[in-house]
Amino acid sequence: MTGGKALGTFRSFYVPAMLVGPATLIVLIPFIASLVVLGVYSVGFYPGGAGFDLGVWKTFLSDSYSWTVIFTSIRLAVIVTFFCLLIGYPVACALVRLDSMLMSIIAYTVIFSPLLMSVVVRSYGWLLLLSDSGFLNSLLGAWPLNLGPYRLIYNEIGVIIALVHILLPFAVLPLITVLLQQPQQLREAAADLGASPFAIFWKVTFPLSLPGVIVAAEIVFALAVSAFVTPAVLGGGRVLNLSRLVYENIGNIEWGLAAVQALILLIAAVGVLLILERFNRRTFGEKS
Amino acid sequence: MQARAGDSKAAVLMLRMVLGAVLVFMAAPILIVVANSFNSSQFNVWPPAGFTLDWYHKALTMPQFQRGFVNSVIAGVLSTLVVLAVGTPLAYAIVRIKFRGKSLLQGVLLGPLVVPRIAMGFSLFVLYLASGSGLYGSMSGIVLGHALLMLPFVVSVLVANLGEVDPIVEEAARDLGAGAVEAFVRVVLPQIRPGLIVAGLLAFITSFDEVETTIFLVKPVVNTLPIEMYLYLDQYQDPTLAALSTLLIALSMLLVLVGLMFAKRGSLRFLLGGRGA
Amino acid sequence: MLLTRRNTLKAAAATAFTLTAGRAMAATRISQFIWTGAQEPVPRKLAEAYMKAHPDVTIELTAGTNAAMYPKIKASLDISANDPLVNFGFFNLDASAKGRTANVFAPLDKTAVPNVENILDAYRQPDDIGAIFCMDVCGLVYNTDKIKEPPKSWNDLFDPKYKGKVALFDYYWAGNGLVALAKLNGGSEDNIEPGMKIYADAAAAGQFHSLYTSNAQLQQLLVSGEVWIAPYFRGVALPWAAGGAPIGYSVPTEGQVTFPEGFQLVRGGSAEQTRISQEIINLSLAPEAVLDYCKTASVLPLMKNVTLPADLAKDPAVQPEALKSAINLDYAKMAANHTAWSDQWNKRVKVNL
Amino acid sequence: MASYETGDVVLTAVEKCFGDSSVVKGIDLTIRKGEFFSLLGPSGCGKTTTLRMIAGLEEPTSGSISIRGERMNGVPINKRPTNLVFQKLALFPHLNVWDNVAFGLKLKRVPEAEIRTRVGEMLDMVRLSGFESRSIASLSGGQQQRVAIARAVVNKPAVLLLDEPLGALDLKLQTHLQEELRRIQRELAMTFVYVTHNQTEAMAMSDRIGVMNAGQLEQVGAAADLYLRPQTEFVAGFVGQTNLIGGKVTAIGETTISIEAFGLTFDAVRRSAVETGQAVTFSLRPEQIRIAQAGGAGIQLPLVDATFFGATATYRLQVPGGTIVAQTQGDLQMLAPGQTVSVSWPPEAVVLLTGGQS
Repeated sequence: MTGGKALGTFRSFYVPAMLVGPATLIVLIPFIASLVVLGVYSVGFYPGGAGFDLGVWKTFLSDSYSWTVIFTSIRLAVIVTFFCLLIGYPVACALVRLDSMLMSIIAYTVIFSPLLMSVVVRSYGWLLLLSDSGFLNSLLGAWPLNLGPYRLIYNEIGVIIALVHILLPFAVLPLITVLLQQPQQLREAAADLGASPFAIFWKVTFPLSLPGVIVAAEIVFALAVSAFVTPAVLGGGRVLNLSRLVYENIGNIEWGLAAVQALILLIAAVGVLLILERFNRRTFGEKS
Repeated sequence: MQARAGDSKAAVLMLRMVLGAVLVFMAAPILIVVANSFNSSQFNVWPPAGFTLDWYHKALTMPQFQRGFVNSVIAGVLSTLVVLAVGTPLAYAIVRIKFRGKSLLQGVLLGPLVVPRIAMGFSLFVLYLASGSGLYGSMSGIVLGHALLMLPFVVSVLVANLGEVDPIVEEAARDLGAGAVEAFVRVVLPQIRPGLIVAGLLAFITSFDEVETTIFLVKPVVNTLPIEMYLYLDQYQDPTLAALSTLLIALSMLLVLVGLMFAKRGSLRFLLGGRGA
Repeated sequence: MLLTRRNTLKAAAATAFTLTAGRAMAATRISQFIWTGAQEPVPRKLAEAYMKAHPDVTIELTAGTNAAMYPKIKASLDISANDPLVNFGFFNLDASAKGRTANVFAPLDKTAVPNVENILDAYRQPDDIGAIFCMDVCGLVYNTDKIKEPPKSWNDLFDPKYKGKVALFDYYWAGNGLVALAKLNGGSEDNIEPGMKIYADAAAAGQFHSLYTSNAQLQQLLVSGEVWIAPYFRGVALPWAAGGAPIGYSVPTEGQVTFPEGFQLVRGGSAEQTRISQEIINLSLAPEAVLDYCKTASVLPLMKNVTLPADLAKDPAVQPEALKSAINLDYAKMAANHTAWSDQWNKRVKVNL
Repeated sequence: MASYETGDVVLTAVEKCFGDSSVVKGIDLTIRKGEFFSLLGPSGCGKTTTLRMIAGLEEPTSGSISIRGERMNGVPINKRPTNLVFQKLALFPHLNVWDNVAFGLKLKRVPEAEIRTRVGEMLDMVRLSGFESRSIASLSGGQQQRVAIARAVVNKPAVLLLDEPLGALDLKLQTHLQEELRRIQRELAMTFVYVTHNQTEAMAMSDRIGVMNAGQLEQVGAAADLYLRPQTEFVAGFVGQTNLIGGKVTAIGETTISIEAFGLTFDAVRRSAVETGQAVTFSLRPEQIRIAQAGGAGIQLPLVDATFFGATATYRLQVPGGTIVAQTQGDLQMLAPGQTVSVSWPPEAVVLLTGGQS
């Protein structure tokens, strides 16, 4: 009875309108308008276009190659999301346990530094590291290992490595937030009740952090599924995703096709995100 | 390491090892770029052929990089301010108020994250021209475009933070005589400061690294630094950009250090883990 | 001046104002599109000289690539036919052909641009839509450490001894040899199949290391020794070699692929803009300007009145026989087929890599 | 309508609905100036909602609320002469003790010097001098509680509203703070409206208590009134322990009436109009029942069980179709279950319940 209805008196039309209005006006309306542009372009309404025509949609969707690309985009994003969470979770756990200021600064700076480096330059860092004659392979190839060289780049592996690298900070951030919010007493209580550290993690820490895991998954997935530069530079032509096709078709002045592909990417990604969101709600109840 | 309740020694040791390995992974491509920035070969020969500071000289003296840097700072600061100014009330409405169309709004908010940036750039370009607004090739146009791309991040960070602020403290402030806005400013804003800092940093960095959308929106006078870097790389492949990136990283670290010196210890402990009590 | 917060804000506001309101200020504003990098200095020099001589004219130079700029120009003309993004600029024959079909470019007036008369007849454009005054050529670029004997034929790309050591440019038909190979094997711009089959089979056999999409990527691949050989432009490879990279350029015996480039006048400008644009194009076509440009950009002049300097004249790539046997592509047909080819390329070459 | 003389806080036909559910179903209440008034009731009875309506956190669906003669409907929370001590305290975590307490005064643009004296005095009063610059998180529960009280009281509101502020504290601390609250209220002669579900707490502190049940105000009165003369079954049951007995009026005398229940006759003082044969419910407090060895005065009833608590003892007595509970001072000889005892009570102890629909 307390709390949620705090502003009951002000729950009129005007308050939400005033709060949501500015963002809607200068950000969401342009965004929706640009979706409308994509929408009308995709059905043939653009200067020099043929007028209403669903042909582009039909052709694209009836081509098995299109589906290969759609699935590649989603599969790639799912794999990247999986690894970001797999790595990001223990990293976030370790980060919230750092008590030295100096170590904290170093760790946070290193983890967030990829964001400070232009994507193009960063990709070249990976080329130098992972190519057949690069740093890593020359290390592996040296005595006494004499291994390899392994093909770590110009294929999906390279793209996944580089995407995990750049998207990891986006996974770590929400995870740290939820881990910090967990009341210490809960774990103390569990320990008091005789739970082993392993049991505490699986029965208390992890379930409580799931909302953060899902937010992390959503952000990483969204960014990975629409990634463009990294797959283009490190994929060596082997990683075909929708973003790449959109880029090509804008270059080819195939506005309709580019718009169709952009919208399909949007629909596919929003579909996956809604599934995540539904899962989020079912597990944790309707939020606010 | 600060042990938390229910930690076992083995687990803490393992976490430390994972963190160490991940730090190496995160730093590796960056260190190699930094090392390459001193490479005297103009062809990225690895291992480096010799030591030189020429690329730094070049990076610092090329007029397009200087102008691009200024433009990027202006675009980054303005778009960050805009997105925080409109994103904070939006996040507040999502967390605290029930209104019609809220779930639709939340759905739309995910959009700018997943529409390919290229497509976003193209359709904004069409909009800017078709609306006759003069936004194309203007700083306002870039700021608007960047604000659009950042809004989902900013709102999701702020929603998470606002969710942590007990609405009852706002009632308390109102009860003590504060108006609705005053209560928000005096009680809620100070409590979400870490969120505002994180959201602002993410937004600024997004703007500072944006190429795919921006390239459709710029004219030369407003070219941002990443655009200039992109154009440079198309023609030249020497380590100038490695030097420029190293400078940018050094600059941001400097800013972080300055921030550390001026920030209150308490607020930082919140950001850096282990809630300060 | 004290740098107070108020002042900073004022300055920022002023900047924003001039940036948005700037377009209406000067008497005549010309927007010229140029290529980035080595192609930049000469047009910049010419533009500055022109503005000095004509203080009422402002030339705004936009540097970029055809790939990024052409779609914007086309889209802007579609939206507002009388307010083109650029008034004139530098385009390759590929973009020129696309623009000609899409009615993006306007013919040059011979009386306003008398220097077009000096363009080699073979490269003079019908209706003078564009002044294609220079060209790059495309041959085989290779790592000189790994390949001691310069490659001789386009077919070397498919030599089993280079298996996994060959890279190709993604989609760039002139640059990746696809059309050239089709022509050499009985195909044409109308029948790409003979070339496409060779590429598809080679891709399936693991001949190709990767596809690249920028100069920088190719350079990285070649310098690191990861890739030994690739089809690409002479004008790009020579500066690398000159800078000390272990990279060589070789002329295939079957002939290099020509890649002509030059100016195009974009439709929709005002009469005054058109007049000034043509005046600048004409100045740029003067022999010394052309030679200057060709030297800085490592391309070959296509002008009757320009003679090559002695050092360049010795280059095997520009010998009369080499130019005679050069493979000339029909860029108009290539532009028309581009989307269909991309589709084939994706489905038969890329998925098999 | 309501004037400054008649009451500090006047509620007239106040109703509150959330959607379809009606939480407060028409309350008329006058709270006097300077009194310590408690709203008592089980959780979910609408007492907190009523308090929040007085504070301005909720608007009544219908009816009016006035404070010191001024109608409060539509007046936003920050413009009302009330301050609220929240159940969950709602202290500002980003401010220290001093800034928490000074918050309201700063908002009212009270001069700095005055803020200093008033906050200083207030911290003295709640015995938190020396804690000024401590962070909220570093205080104990009781200390936080006192900050919350100080933060509200320092503004000298006409009415101080308290929403179960002591609920989360341990018993000893509760008792201590109850005394402090009472002391503060007397010292400042301020009107307190206190919401609680704890009848002992309400009885210990309040001048008057309003008992609420299911959205309605069942009875208003001093603690003794409610205890000795409950008007409804709910009040009788909620305020102290009692035997609630249903019966029928068999005879009406001049000053007494007789009621038959369990085949026994209970005499009661005649206070309200009843008719012979009318079905009634009455309350008989356990401690008013006298028990003696069998054969003494009163009716003879078998003892079902006995529990000794030291100072007191509780007995359950068999009546036809049920049991009644009696409580005595624990100075009796052993009475063993199974034994028959003499049971009696004064007629004043039988309180006929007249109010309420139940």
